[in-house]
Amino acid sequence: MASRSGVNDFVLRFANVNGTGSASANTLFAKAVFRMGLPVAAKNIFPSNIQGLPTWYEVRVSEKGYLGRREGIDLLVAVNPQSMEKDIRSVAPGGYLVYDDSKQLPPEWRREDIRFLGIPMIRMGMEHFPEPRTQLLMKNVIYVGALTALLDLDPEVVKALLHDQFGEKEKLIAMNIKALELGRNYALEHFDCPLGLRLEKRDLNRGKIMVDGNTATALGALYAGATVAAWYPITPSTSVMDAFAAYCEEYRKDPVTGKNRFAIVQAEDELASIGVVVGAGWNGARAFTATSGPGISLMTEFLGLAYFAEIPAVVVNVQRGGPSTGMPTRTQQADLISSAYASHGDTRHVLLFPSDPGECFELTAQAFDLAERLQTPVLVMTDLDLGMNDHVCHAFSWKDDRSFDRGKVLGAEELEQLKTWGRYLDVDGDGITYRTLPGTHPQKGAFFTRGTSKDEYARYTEDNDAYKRNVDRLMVKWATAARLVPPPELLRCKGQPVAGMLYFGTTAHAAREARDQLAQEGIFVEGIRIRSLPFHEEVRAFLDRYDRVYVVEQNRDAQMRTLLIQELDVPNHKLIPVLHYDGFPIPADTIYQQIRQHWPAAVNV
Amino acid sequence: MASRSGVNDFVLRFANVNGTGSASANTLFAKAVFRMGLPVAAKNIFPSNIQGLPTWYEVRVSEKGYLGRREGIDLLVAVNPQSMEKDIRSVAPGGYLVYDDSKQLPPEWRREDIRFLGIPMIRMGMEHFPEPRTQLLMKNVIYVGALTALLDLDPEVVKALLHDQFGEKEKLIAMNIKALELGRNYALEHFDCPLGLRLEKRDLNRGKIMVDGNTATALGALYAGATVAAWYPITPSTSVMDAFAAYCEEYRKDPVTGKNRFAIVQAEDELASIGVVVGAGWNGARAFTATSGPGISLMTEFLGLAYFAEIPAVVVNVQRGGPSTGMPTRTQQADLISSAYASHGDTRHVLLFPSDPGECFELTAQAFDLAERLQTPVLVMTDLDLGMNDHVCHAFSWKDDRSFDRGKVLGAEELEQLKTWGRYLDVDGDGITYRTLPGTHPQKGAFFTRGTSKDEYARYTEDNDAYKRNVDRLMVKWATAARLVPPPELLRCKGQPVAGMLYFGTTAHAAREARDQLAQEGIFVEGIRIRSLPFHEEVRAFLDRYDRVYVVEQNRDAQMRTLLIQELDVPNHKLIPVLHYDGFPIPADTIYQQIRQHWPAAVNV
Amino acid sequence: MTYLRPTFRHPDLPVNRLGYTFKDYEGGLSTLCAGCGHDSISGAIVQACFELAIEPHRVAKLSGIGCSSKTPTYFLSQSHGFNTVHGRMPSVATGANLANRDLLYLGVSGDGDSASIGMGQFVHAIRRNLNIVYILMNNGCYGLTKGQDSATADVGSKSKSGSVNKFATIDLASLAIELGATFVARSFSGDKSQLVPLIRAAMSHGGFAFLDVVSPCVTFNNNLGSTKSYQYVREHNHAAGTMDFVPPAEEITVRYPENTARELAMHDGSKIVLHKLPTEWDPMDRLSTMKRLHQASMTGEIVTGLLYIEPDSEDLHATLQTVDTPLNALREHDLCPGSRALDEINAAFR
Amino acid sequence: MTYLRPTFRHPDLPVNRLGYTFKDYEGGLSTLCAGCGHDSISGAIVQACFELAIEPHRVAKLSGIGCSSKTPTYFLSQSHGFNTVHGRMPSVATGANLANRDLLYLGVSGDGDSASIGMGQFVHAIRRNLNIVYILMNNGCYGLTKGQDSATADVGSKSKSGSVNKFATIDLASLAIELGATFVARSFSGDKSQLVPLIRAAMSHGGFAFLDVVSPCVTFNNNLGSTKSYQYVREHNHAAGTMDFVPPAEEITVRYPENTARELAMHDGSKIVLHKLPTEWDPMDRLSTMKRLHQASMTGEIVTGLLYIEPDSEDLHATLQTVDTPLNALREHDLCPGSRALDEINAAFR
Ligand SMILES: Cc1ncc(C[n+]2csc(CCOP(=O)(O)OP(=O)(O)O)c2C)c(N)n1
Ligand SMILES: Cc1ncc(C[n+]2csc(CCOP(=O)(O)OP(=O)(O)O)c2C)c(N)n1
Ligand code: SF4
Ligand code: SF4
Ligand SMILES: [Mg+2]
Ligand SMILES: [Mg+2]
Repeated sequence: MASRSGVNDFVLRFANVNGTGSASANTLFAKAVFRMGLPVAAKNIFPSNIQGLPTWYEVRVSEKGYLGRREGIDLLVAVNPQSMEKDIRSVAPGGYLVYDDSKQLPPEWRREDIRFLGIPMIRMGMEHFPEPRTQLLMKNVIYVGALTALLDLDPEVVKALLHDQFGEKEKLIAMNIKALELGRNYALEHFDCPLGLRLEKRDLNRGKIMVDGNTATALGALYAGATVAAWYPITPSTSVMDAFAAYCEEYRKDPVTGKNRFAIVQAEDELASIGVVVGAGWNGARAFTATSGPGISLMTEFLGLAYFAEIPAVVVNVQRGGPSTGMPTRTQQADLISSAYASHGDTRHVLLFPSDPGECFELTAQAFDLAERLQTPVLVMTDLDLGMNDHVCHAFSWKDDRSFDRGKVLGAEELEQLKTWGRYLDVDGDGITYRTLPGTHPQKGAFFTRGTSKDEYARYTEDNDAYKRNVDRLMVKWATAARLVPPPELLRCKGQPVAGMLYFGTTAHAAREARDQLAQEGIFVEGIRIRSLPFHEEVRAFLDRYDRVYVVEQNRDAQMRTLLIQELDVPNHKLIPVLHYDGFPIPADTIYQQIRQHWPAAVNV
Repeated sequence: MASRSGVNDFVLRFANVNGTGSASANTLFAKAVFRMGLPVAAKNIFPSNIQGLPTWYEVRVSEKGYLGRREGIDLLVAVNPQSMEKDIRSVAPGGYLVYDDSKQLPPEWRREDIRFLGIPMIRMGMEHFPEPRTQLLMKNVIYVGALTALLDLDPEVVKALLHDQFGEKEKLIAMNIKALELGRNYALEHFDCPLGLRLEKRDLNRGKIMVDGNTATALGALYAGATVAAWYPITPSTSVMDAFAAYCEEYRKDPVTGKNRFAIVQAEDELASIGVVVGAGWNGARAFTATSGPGISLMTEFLGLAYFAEIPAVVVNVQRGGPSTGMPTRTQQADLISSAYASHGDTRHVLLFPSDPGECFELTAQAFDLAERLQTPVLVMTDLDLGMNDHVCHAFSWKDDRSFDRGKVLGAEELEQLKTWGRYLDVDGDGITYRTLPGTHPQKGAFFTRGTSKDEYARYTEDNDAYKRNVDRLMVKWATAARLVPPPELLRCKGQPVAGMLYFGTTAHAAREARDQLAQEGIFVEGIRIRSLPFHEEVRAFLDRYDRVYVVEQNRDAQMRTLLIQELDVPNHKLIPVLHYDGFPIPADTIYQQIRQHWPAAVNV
Repeated sequence: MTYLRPTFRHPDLPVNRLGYTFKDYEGGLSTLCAGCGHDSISGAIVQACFELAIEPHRVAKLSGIGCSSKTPTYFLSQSHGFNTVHGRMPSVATGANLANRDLLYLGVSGDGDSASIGMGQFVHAIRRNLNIVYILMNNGCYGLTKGQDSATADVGSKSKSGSVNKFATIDLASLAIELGATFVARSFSGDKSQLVPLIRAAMSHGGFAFLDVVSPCVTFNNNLGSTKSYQYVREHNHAAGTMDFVPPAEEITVRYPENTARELAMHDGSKIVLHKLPTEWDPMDRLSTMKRLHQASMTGEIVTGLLYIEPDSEDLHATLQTVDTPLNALREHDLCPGSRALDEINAAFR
Repeated sequence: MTYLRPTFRHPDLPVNRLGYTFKDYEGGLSTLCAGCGHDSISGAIVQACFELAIEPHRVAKLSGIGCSSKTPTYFLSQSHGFNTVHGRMPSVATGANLANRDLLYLGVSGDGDSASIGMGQFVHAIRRNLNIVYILMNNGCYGLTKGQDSATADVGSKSKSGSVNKFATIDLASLAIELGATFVARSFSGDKSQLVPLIRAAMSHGGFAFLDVVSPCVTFNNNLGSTKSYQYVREHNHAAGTMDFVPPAEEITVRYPENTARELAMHDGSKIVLHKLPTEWDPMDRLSTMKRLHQASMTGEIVTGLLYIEPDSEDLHATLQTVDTPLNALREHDLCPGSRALDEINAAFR
């Protein structure tokens, strides 16, 4: 069988044991590819424990910029004996296996259709480094070294990265470079380098960065002026707060006193986290929390309060595999309904759907504006794939004259001038009413906030008409929200489109690739990437254009489709679900296959 | 203006202060009407506090059996000075006001279009009874006495009721009868009795009882063999557990030891309540909790666990006005989505919708069978109107040979015989797998229950295929559920139906009345009363029959309509929302008006 | 329905240091049952605020859900109030406090609200030493849901419905001390002369100030056999931790005999004078108080007064080292690092 | 992925009274970090069950979420287990226990699981005196979410990431005693000789038996500066509440000198022999223990051993007066009042 070949277009997988320092070596590899100017995507597939179980790291290089997940592994670096047998089976025919041959492989694991490239990584590590911990770590760098030769990964780029990473720590740098050279030389000596698969420099990453979504989300909150954050640890959202805390330490100290212009509370649970956010929002600070599915479930009651009492709150939901504790280290987009309609009674929450770290930054920042403008919770819906993996995206940008939209808040002077004021009086007709903050004015503007029914003047009432006026106004506000949220992004196609494809969040890359695959067979599909609930007017216009719209989502129950029907009342028969929900990021092929089957008559080019 | 008149067809309202004993006098009145063989509906409209605020009690008498709420008050009994002015305004033109004229009414409250019937109730109470507390209570009985004369309510029936109520307490009976006579005589002396509105005996309540839904629900749990109950007080569900506890005390004591064949725990909150239920269900006891909206929100995480770990649980959700704390003493059907899809991830729960106390009894009992058969949570969805008000319905019945369906539980002997067994292995192809209870067998059948992903043998796994197999099987189980749930009830019409009308729960009475109103104008509408989610096959057939189906529900967001579209994928354009959500029970007229407007061309008979 | 009191103001009403009259501290008409202990506590709050000359609008009132939690509508109508969700007031108060350290936070809760559904938040607010006056209106039952036993009901206490509580009581004051609360007092709604100074002292405390106020529920738990009835509490009240509160402006006019009084300086310059120390316990010694409370619980005594105090405790803001300016007053230039910094940040991701 | 141990059984393995070997009490292979304290506690549980000759299938294992809460998969594979949701194991255990009073309930939790999110349920399980052995694997951090401080971390304790905990610790043992728990012990995962008898005693207790076991997290909280590291605990462990556990079958073979030992009869006929009482505290006197614990917390000592016991406490079933037959074994005729009764009931609604 012919070996796989190709320049700048392959999938590589590292099979390691977690807790052995492999993550940094693998990232080193991916980052080096990025610095070679190539589009690259990296996905960490890790178990829900701390140490000693199999973990994988998948890198896709795609000059065309297809950065969704692709099935079929072209080259696998196997250093975990625990999973080796299964790992070997996972390589695509014609692919390569780079493995640790310090110990011999059982003959029955051999395959004829892939190439075995044995490197005694562990042995080399033991020979060249004294300490056991270093030996463990350096074997990872050894395989990166081998890959520089096997794939034409520029060793100078890797070295530069090591310098950037370790800075002044010369010893560490030297040790890593030694390991790198060991691996590289071993490969050059023992194999025909490079393999058929290889890398060539390009200049496709100009203006781009490579970063994980959670860091970007944290930066969004930092730039948007969030001062109060409360959270409870949960995978995969924890690193949002880790990053936020770290950036605050750097950028939010009072230069004179050294004191903090922020307050972060690790709360006792998610009910308390959202409680803190609601309290701070009520009192005029920008506040947020980050969590994942189980946390959202626990925040349900408070989200209802914030909706009905009209209090700004930002919640980042880094979705993971559900239901229940589910698959905590896998990805899904399955909290749409539970987030959109969180809480009993007629409640609706604003959702935002970033699709890459750049948007995590931007939409998180916008979430604070929206929450204060609309006086309601805004949920930033990312997922494990986006939040915890590094993605290539446009560099973050911020206009220095950008100001925060604090919404309709009356100050002391404005209160002085007002004759009448009602906390829930819709003077502007947009459903958004004027609020006041505690402590503003000695005589004016005090009111009582509650989760019960009230009249326009915030007085408790059980009057049925007053109740109805109030909840009807909330629907007016919802309509206003639809005008304020970020518009969708269209993905045009070259030919005359025969159908639409709707998607959101991390599905973006796979959707683009699938569109191109379909186009090659003459099936032209226009894409629309949703960025919010309520849906922007353009979404309706898009849906109206097509008889069939494929709704692509990473959950079992077609939850986005439900939201589309519920909110826009589009004919449901034209919304065709395209679903993927096994916990891995959606591959382009899944979308392609599911759409393709609807077009049996299409010309196969 | 002509006064309102009519036999056995009017609406009467009592306006009282809460905490003054008016409830029992008002119930006495309604119950007496019931014993006169007349269909009667009583609705208590009370504030969310304990004492001193206005409270109303509405009684509708309808020989035709229209027992939904009807607007337009024909006769108002006003004894609350606080709300008197507004109460007077609320009487329909031509109606009557029976009021306490111990103090004179301000002249500006007078109306020309209604008849004022002043009775010095408080003064009479003070004159004839020594103690202040008795005076307060007896003024209520005095107005009931007056009504016996004014409306031809049979005084002997009332007296019999007093005897039944007070049993051996002769003094109490005498006192009440004295008050009754006082009122009756005063009316006979001062007014032309009876008024145009009056009652005549019929025999329309054969085989019927008059009871509140919460009591019936409690009886359902008692008969179904619930042994573990955990709850946290919340209006309007509290009386479910009060009644359950009282019946257990009576019917569930071990005759020999006097010990309890039940365990009721007032938990520290709703999270704990559902936790207890899940634990007991896991361990093979029939267990349930009762709550309302805020409680459901708090139970969200646990409901997801029970769904995914497949544990039987019964939850009674007595819905009240939402969102948030909302209107705790008003009624709505607004927890449909939050209950059906409670929890993050792809979750779905079985819902049952009783429409009268008889069904509260029957469906609650069935809920336990379904929960154990399906190994999943079942939510019995009632509401404040059904749960806390007295309704006329068929007497409860129970077949003595009826046995509990405990579902697929393997005992020690069955385990002995099985070669292989997997907790989540779908051997029957219905998506329901066999479970075992702790302590069953020394070597066989032990397994680990968890909310994370697992394989067929209950082993923890992060394998994507195993995950998918499992959640796909849950959808097979969902389909099985659709075959096991109670079928809908059809409401045929005399003419050729032009449209369908779908409703559920407490809307039933108003729907029937609206159908008849529409039929009178030549608009024939067939009704279907849903009794469950997932929807029974017959629901789909019904929806297929019509181009337009009016979906009548007591919430703002047309939540049932969303469920119908999501679950059955019926074309959404044909489902036309008919909504009512001001916190009062839906009146027939609301339905009639909203449907009527779609038929401008209909013949007006 | 909220009934606002008529705003007519008599010109001769006495005013406090800041010129506010008593009426300026009142709220809407109460909708609680006539005689409810909670109303007396509201009254005591009004009086304490009047006496301390607090600016009403600089107070934020927060509560959970329950009859007790309704009271914030019935006092200080010039203050913002927030009736949150059941049992979760502490977290909302924490957020509010973090947003603006400059207001006085007054939390009101019930025994159901705090000892059952709210236990977790109660414990953790203490652990963080949140700067709040936390008033627990303790009637041993769930008033608003019609009288079920709460977790502070005593074993054997009988409610109006006749049911006898079978579970051990949770003594929240004792628990708070065990958890390291820095100000713990117990009082009785019927004893304003004790309650008002305690509230004033609590308001001067710079941390979590817990007041467990026994407050009979006349409708559901004021019967014979109840240990939270007016009668029972009056008979068993052992008002021992007596003290005077002396605001900064006032001089101590009375001199106390040596060894029977002790002065504590508070955060804001006011003073607490403790009496009768030797015969009871030492309110600055956690263990001595706990011992006293445990003894009392054996005998059915209700020990009231200032139970424990740590006058110079550090509150959450101190722990988190937040700036002096309220966080909600910081603006773009204080908070947003700007585009230059973002360039650096971007560079790290290249 | 669960790795089941090979089931091969050596014929010469020692067996206990019921004929079970040690292996019969083991579970799947642990996936915790090598050296994690939790694994040692699992080992101690296995040993205690083996020694007590408990029938494995008569045990129900319940836990919350966390590294600690994973351990029930790693012992007693012949027992049913339930890994519930984070912090809510106590309520699930309560339901399970009510359904079948005849099993032995073993609850496992972590300090994050119990002291933070689970605080409310922990407190109320104690209040109900639920009959359960509640083992807290206390590492002062959130292991599974990578090492954040938990509420049991000591002030000033440093984690591997270098962060220093700024909040007061919650001592769950002390709290449990304050709340009236009927069996409270503290131990150390590294001290099996102390831990195993404590677990055996706990299993014989007829009520809430709480074991706070310090259990270092080698990955995130075993560094210098941490007060939950192996080294720190070894250096500060003050094993004082020493005792022997004597099951009913065994005779007390050793005689103790007068006044240094005390025998307590347990529910199931076994005995606990307490040593060294005079010099430390009296484990039957709540206050003496609390005093000792508070003193220790000042000095950084970790006092381990049996801290408090109330041997003849009444559990929840006694309080609720449930029948002796497990509720889950009752059948239709025990439970359903039948149509005759329903006629009566109907009559009341006519
Ligand atoms: C989540 C939730 N559960 C239950 C309730 C119902 N509820 C309202 S008040 C209350 C108890 C109040 O008791 P307590 O705090 O002691 O206040 P009191 O009325 O006795 O002053 C309960 C259970 C609720 N509002 N929210
Ligand atoms: C509702 C919810 N919130 C957060 C989490 C994430 N989580 C998993 S384990 C854990 C903490 C575990 O700490 P601890 O109980 O001390 O156990 P350890 O790992 O230290 O043994 C958390 C916060 C979760 N599973 N569920
Ligand atoms: S029910 Fe009790 S607590 Fe509530 S207002 Fe009435 S007396 Fe007060
Ligand atoms: S992370 Fe810590 S607690 Fe978790 S398994 Fe590893 S050592 Fe144990
Ligand atoms: Mg109370
Ligand atoms: Mg821990």
